[in-house]
Amino acid sequence: MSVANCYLPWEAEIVERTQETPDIFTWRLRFTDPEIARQYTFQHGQFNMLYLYGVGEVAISVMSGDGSSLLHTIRAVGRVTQAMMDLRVGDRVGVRGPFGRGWPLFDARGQDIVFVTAGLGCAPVVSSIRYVVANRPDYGRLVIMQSVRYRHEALWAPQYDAWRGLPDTQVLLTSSRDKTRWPLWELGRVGVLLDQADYDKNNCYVMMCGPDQMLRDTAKTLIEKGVPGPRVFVSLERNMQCAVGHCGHCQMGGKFVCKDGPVFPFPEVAALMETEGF
Amino acid sequence: MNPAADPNRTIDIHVPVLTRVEGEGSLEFTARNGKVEKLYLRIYEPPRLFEKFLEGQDYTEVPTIAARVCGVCPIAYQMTSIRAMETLFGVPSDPWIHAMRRVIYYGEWLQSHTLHVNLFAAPDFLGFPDAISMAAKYPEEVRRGMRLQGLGNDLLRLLGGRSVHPIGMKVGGFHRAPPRHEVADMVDKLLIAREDARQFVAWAAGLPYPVDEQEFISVAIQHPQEYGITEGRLVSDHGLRVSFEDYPTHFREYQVAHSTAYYSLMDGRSYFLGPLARMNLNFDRLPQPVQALAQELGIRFPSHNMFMNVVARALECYLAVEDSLRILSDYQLPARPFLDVTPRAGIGHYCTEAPRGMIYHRFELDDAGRVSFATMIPPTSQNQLRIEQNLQTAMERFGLEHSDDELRQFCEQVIRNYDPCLSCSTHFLRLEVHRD
Amino acid sequence: MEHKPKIAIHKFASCSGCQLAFVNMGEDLIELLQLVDLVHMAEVGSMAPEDQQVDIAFIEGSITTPHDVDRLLKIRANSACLITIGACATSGGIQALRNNADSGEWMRSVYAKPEFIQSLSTSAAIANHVKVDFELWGCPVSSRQMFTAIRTLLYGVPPLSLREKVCQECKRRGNVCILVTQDAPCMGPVTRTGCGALCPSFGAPCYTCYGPAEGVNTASFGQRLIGLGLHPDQVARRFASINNAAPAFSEATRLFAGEEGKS
Amino acid sequence: MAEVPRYFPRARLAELISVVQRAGFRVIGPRVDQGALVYREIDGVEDLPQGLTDEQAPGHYRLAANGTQRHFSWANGMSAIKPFVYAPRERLWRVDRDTHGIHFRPLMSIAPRTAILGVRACDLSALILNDAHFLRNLYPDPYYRLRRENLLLIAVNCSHAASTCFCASTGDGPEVSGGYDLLLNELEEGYLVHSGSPSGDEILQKLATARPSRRQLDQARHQLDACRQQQRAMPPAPRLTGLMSRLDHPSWDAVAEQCLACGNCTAVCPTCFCHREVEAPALDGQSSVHRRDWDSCFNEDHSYLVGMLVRPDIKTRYRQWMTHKLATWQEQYGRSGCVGCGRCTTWCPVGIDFVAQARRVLEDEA
Ligand SMILES: Cc1cc2nc3c(=O)[nH]c(=O)nc-3n(C[C@H](O)[C@H](O)[C@H](O)COP(=O)(O)OP(=O)(O)OC[C@H]3O[C@@H](n4cnc5c(N)ncnc54)[C@H](O)[C@@H]3O)c2cc1C
Ligand code: SF4
Ligand code: SF4
Ligand code: SF4
Repeated sequence: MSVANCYLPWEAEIVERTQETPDIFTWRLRFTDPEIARQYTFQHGQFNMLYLYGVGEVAISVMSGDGSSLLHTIRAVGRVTQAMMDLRVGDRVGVRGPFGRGWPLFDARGQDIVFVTAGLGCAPVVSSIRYVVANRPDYGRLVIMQSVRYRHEALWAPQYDAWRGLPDTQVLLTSSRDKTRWPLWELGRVGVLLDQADYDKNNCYVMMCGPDQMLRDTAKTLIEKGVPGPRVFVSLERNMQCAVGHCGHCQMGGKFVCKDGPVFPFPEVAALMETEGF
Repeated sequence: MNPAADPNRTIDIHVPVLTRVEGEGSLEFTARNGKVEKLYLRIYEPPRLFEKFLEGQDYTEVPTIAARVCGVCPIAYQMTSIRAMETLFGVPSDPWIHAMRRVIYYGEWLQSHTLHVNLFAAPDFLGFPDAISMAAKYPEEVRRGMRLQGLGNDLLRLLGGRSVHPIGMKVGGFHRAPPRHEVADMVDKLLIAREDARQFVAWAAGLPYPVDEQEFISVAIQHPQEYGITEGRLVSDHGLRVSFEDYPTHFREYQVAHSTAYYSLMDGRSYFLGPLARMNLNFDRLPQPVQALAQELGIRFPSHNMFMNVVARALECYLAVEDSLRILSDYQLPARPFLDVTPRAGIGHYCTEAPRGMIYHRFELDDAGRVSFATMIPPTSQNQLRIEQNLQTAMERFGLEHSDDELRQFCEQVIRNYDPCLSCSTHFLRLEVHRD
Repeated sequence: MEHKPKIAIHKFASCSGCQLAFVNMGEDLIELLQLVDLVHMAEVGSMAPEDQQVDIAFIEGSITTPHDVDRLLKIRANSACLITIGACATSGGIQALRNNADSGEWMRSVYAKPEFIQSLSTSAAIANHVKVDFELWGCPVSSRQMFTAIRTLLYGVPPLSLREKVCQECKRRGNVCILVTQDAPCMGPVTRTGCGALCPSFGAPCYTCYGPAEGVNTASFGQRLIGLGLHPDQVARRFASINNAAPAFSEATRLFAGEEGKS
Repeated sequence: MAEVPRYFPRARLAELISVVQRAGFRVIGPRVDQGALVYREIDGVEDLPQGLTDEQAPGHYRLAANGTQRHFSWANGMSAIKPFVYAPRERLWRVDRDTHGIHFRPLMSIAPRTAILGVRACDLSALILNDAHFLRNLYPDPYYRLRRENLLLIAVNCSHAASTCFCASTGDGPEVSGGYDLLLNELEEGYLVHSGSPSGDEILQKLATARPSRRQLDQARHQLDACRQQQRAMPPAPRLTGLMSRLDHPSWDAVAEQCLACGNCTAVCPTCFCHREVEAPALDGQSSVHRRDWDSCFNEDHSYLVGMLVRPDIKTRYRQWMTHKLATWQEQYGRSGCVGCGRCTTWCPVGIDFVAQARRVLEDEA
């Protein structure tokens, strides 16, 4: 990010666009300034501020890529994101980033890796899963747990199937609102998967993403099961406007989620996640 | 062109919605054997019962609520109620406040008059269905009108904060005295606008008007020195000379069985209010430059050609620019922009000149300064009978042999000429249509 | 843009002030008319029928007659997006004061022959009759609100609607709080932003013309007004003003007019 | 007040102002507006208040004559320095669209060189906190920096504390301890003046001053001592972190009954930094301006997330304000975010007393 003016976006072009589900789409972006494209790097778990011309900015995790091929997966939920869904290949947007603290993928080398996600929370995690898969020898067992509301909402289902076939890898899926149980699927919230997961609780890193309540409940269960608290990481969402720790919206107690997070070791935020209003 | 129609045919014209007037209304008339038999001007505006809402309100709230009768001339509503209460409370006059009140009034006149001349009336005489299509052919003229309208809004904003339902006035004066630099900016704008305003009058005076000579009594406020707006007495060109509190003895509202609205009579006769009436009575009180421009352009008052109402309106725009400029060029910051008032029980009457003509308010207050009874009579309801009479004679003179469409268009022109403000709904009702 | 969006402005019971705010855009209006087709606005002479399909219908005024209801239904059925402008359309306006009164009695006292009046006994907000997509509050709305709404919709995005209190904007403007320095009964702390804190910038107390803000605490604020020397009835009237029928304000009116116990 | 100050009589204050103006600064000073003192641009000494003092109480501010010739014998006005460095509304950048794409351009308004006259100890402490937030950050704020670098600060030691002041307990006043260019002590007949920076030295050199007498130095000291005797006292910072272990305390509910969530407190607080970003597209669709406006944690959109509000009610919002200001601020910037100016109490329309509320939650007897 430009240190001279951290508020100023750079222009980027949509070079590819995929409609993943009726309300989720993926953009491949390229900075139009080759110099910026060359300099841009990110860590898994960081995010960019994407700007829609004339409307405003939203925080979106960086899925993968580099400055000339940057992937973002966006769910159309409100003013900005719904209008973003109408953009076409060739259209221009603004990008600022990357911001925040990412996943501890480096520290986690040699350990078992447990990913837990719910809902669209999967976006920031999927890029890390891909990273672990690509660097499989560096890590121990890989457990991927994902819950969705309805099975048909499961984004990247084929991708999950592919991961399932990898050695030392477990993929556990559940849908919380479906009525019928599908093969390879459980019914219920993510908690129902925890008992099936197979990992070394003393030598693992857990990375989680999803609604606050799911993060809190799952983290507590995992810690009760013996996973050391500092090994449990959560990625949080708060209202974000400046992304550089100035605007104050993302504060959670003394933390600025944008710069101190969005990824936190659970113990850093555990107390605040217990109380409504932080 | 349509072939001439049989003038003795039975004509039933119903203009469902009058356009390019403030508010919504319609016209319905029937002619048989070459005579207009029945003619109603209908107002759609459903009753909003303002006089009732005002009962029980503190005098301080009255200007706020009264303004909501009409978004087109809120200053007239605020000012008339404010002055009614001030006269009751015995608030002395203050030159600064008086001058600023004229300026804010000029703002409203300028805004309302340019809107009418530019967007409502001109398309009639230049043969366009509406202002939008006229703008394509006369872009510069339309822009000039809009600039002047914008200037009116700027004057309103300077003293009132915004152009519709301004918030700057209160019983006793103004909430805020504009700081010097804002006034200086305004003076600059007025200086630039002078030429626009002169051209605007010339343009308006040169539009191809029909001639519609009518018999009518002009009524307006007259002031010994100034062009009457907020101070003076009521006069007519038939000998009326009375103070505002005598309004009820000479003017009377009544409802007629077949009609849709209250009508007003002055000493039993219909009368006419508005820019033309004002010019007819007060032309000699206009500032010198305004009289000079009229002479230069060959504009003469008094006039009984109804279409001169448009010209009168345009000339008042120039008056607004010139006189505001004179007042604001000598601007001094006052120690305080208002006088203290002490409420007292009693009845306050007042009249001022709204853009469309004289407006009358009467408030009955209790000792705590709360309203116990309110009456507000807008100019359009006072002009109502005059409009219908005008239509009747003008139509027969125009010739019933014209096609229905032409007749309809002509009627609309005649009505629009009064710039009737149908939003002033205090006394307008909507009734069923009586059809033959 | 493939097609020029069609917009219409319809009037019901109102003072026409909001339409005028639109006409008062000045030269911006000319700019705007290059971007959209204004197909209905009686004031300027454009008169497409109510059943013409439009992209955006702006509604001014409240619903007071059965005929209004028919017209409104027709407009709604033919508009992709329906936006209320101003207090009348959004909350029923000042004329909603009659909702609580015996309007038959009121009619009789104002009109000699009330039997001719065909009128619903209430003045209702548009949302009481049809679905409203967006509300532009204010009495009147400002030209800026209207063209920002249109501009944003042209971008395919719903207009932003801020609901914070007038105080916030008042402080941004650097105004001194006249409630604190002069005990003025300024309604800023319960009134929705949008006007630019106009009244307090003129040293005048706010009178709620932009309607209730979000999360207002009318009970506490009303008590404070009593503390400043207002009689509870005066407090009730401060709430029962331009937006008297907005739920937060009508409840507050009842609370301070002491009718809570009676009903 | 380490080194010895200089002295000039009251009549020379006008000269100080014109020296500063001639050095190329616009001068901001206290002015009376709608019954209160506020920092506004001044042309000269005639625009300053004279012989006025302030009476402050929860939800109450009045000016009153005090029969002196003094210009600064009041505690503080409605706003501190915050608006001059962190503007209430700041245009950040502009984007233009053409057939090639969209082009971003920063809107760095040229910050005028600005001298602020009459700055108090609490205001200076707050400015240091503003600096910490906006500048000592991985991404320093360029807009803030530009304004900040163009400031000349002429501070004044307080000679009178309002009933709402508690800077003595937070350690931020009433005596100015640093961060100024010039510092005044207003005495009955004139001023003691110190310089605190090279810019201050430069101005001081252009001013005719004298050595102060012992009596004058004593007067200054006594004034300050008297000013330290304040009616309110905030518990010390370490105790304030205890607020975070009392998030369920019933007095949060009680204060929520009274609080209007109007955000006047956060707006007048010299250290609150929250703002929202706003887009203002031009009507023709060819450009757009992106700006930021002061925001408040009392507003619903402050904690908005698609489909939910993190702080849905007045209770959680009030608690956010107080816990942030007094407790979690310490985690962020190593000290409490409150400098004891008392503005949040004076300018609260319903007069909620910040210190009393903190004590209630901490169950601390005043
Ligand atoms: C660190 C981080 C990473 C994210 N990554 C992704 C991602 O990869 N894909 C994705 O689809 N979504 C992601 N989100 C959520 C995304 O930012 C919101 O869905 C988006 O801001 C909604 O904006 P809107 O204008 O469409 O919705 P509206 O409901 O209209 O929201 C209005 C405004 O509120 C703010 N806002 C609302 N919700 C959020 C939120 N959850 N987080 C931050 N600001 C919010 C934004 O400023 C937004 O413009 C992420 C959020 C954060 C904080
Ligand atoms: S301050 Fe209040 S009354 Fe005045 S314009 Fe704004 S909302 Fe309306
Ligand atoms: S919290 Fe209150 S007393 Fe403390 S610095 Fe802010 S406004 Fe001043
Ligand atoms: S969160 Fe609240 S208390 Fe903290 S800086 Fe923002 S507005 Fe001030």
